[in-house]
Amino acid sequence: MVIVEIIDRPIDPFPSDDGRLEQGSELIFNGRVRSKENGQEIKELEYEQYEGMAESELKRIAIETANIYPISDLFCKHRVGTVAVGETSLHVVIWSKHRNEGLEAITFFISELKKRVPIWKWAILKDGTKIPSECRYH
Amino acid sequence: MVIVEIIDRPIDPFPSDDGRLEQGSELIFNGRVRSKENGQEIKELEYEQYEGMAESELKRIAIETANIYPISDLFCKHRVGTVAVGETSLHVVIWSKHRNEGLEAITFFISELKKRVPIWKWAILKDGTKIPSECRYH
Amino acid sequence: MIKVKLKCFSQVKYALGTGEVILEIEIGATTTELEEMVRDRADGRLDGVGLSVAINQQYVKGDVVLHDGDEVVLIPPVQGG
Amino acid sequence: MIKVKLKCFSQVKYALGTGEVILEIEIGATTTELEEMVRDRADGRLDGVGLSVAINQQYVKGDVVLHDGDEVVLIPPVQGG
Repeated sequence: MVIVEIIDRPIDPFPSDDGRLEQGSELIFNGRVRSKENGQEIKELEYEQYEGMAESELKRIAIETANIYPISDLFCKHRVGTVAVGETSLHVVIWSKHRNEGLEAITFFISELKKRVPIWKWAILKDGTKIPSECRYH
Repeated sequence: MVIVEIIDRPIDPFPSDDGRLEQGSELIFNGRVRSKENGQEIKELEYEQYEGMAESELKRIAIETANIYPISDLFCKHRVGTVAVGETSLHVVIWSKHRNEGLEAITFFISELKKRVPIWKWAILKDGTKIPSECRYH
Repeated sequence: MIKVKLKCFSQVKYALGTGEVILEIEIGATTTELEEMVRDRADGRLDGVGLSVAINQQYVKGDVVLHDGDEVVLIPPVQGG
Repeated sequence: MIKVKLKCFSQVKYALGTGEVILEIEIGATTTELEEMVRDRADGRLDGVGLSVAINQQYVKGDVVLHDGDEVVLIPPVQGG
């Protein structure tokens, strides 16, 4: 099963589950905001999404991943809006029979997400300035 | 930092942490008991350890992993004794700046653990029989 | 002439100073022409920024003819995760 | 003669029917000789089971001379995780 959500509040992780009979591997990734963005100290990040397409593209990648790798479930939450340093912006859970396919699947999924999902970071600097991350002409 | 523990009760996961400034990647693996062991339906598993060496070897591998890969922290709990189907027997958390080094480190760590840490599985079958996992002459 | 809705994100939004603009373009105009128009407006501020294109919430490749009422996004390098 | 403590786990425990046994061996006896002795006792039940060796809680490689009081484990394929 595939679940993807884009949400604008702190991420509540998907619940753990001791009741599964066949999935020997539960793999969880939390991507968190670091205090520096392109070498600059930030106050927080603001994630901007292309509403609609961000979620549909995320879902498409999740389904692709589940088709390529023999996993049971892929759950994902991506946060948008303002995210404080240290907080989770991306939460991914993959359940599979064995760990190897889970590790390969999570690697592929996040890598594709970072290539294709129309979400962008705006750095909020210490002085309050807001600029697109990696913007060169600031 | 490296923390490893071998414990004989249900695993309490290491707490999550929204207060880190530099680690953008938190990777968590829960290895769980499946209902079949070598094709046989089981009631539960019993993990047997070589007390002392199991923990020291686990620690050695954790330190090796942290020396090879640029990660910040590796935390691990391995359960011994009776573990019900669905429950976690191995819990690993790796904090790193970026996810790639975390994924590589967790892959290496678990793979070495499975080669070297003197812990063994006994299958408790539905009828109560207890045999070493993969024992051929039962 | 036809009208398309250009939605702007990240560096495109920053360069144009707007999140959304309705553009009048010639019948038969393509995504490549739209991108040129937008780069002109940005006046150098999008130099070196690669742009993918989505029409009506789907990525498209190559040079695609636009239609009246299309929602178009010139997508700068994405940064999710 | 010297005495070593053989601790038994998994298939070795199952084959020998004991978790621990004190063995009297010749002075200068090695891990290879101990392994042969154990395989004899197991009477075929350890055939095909590879055994690593640990002395005093450390893996050792090759043929190592045992000393009085050593704790020895013949380690069948481990199954942690």
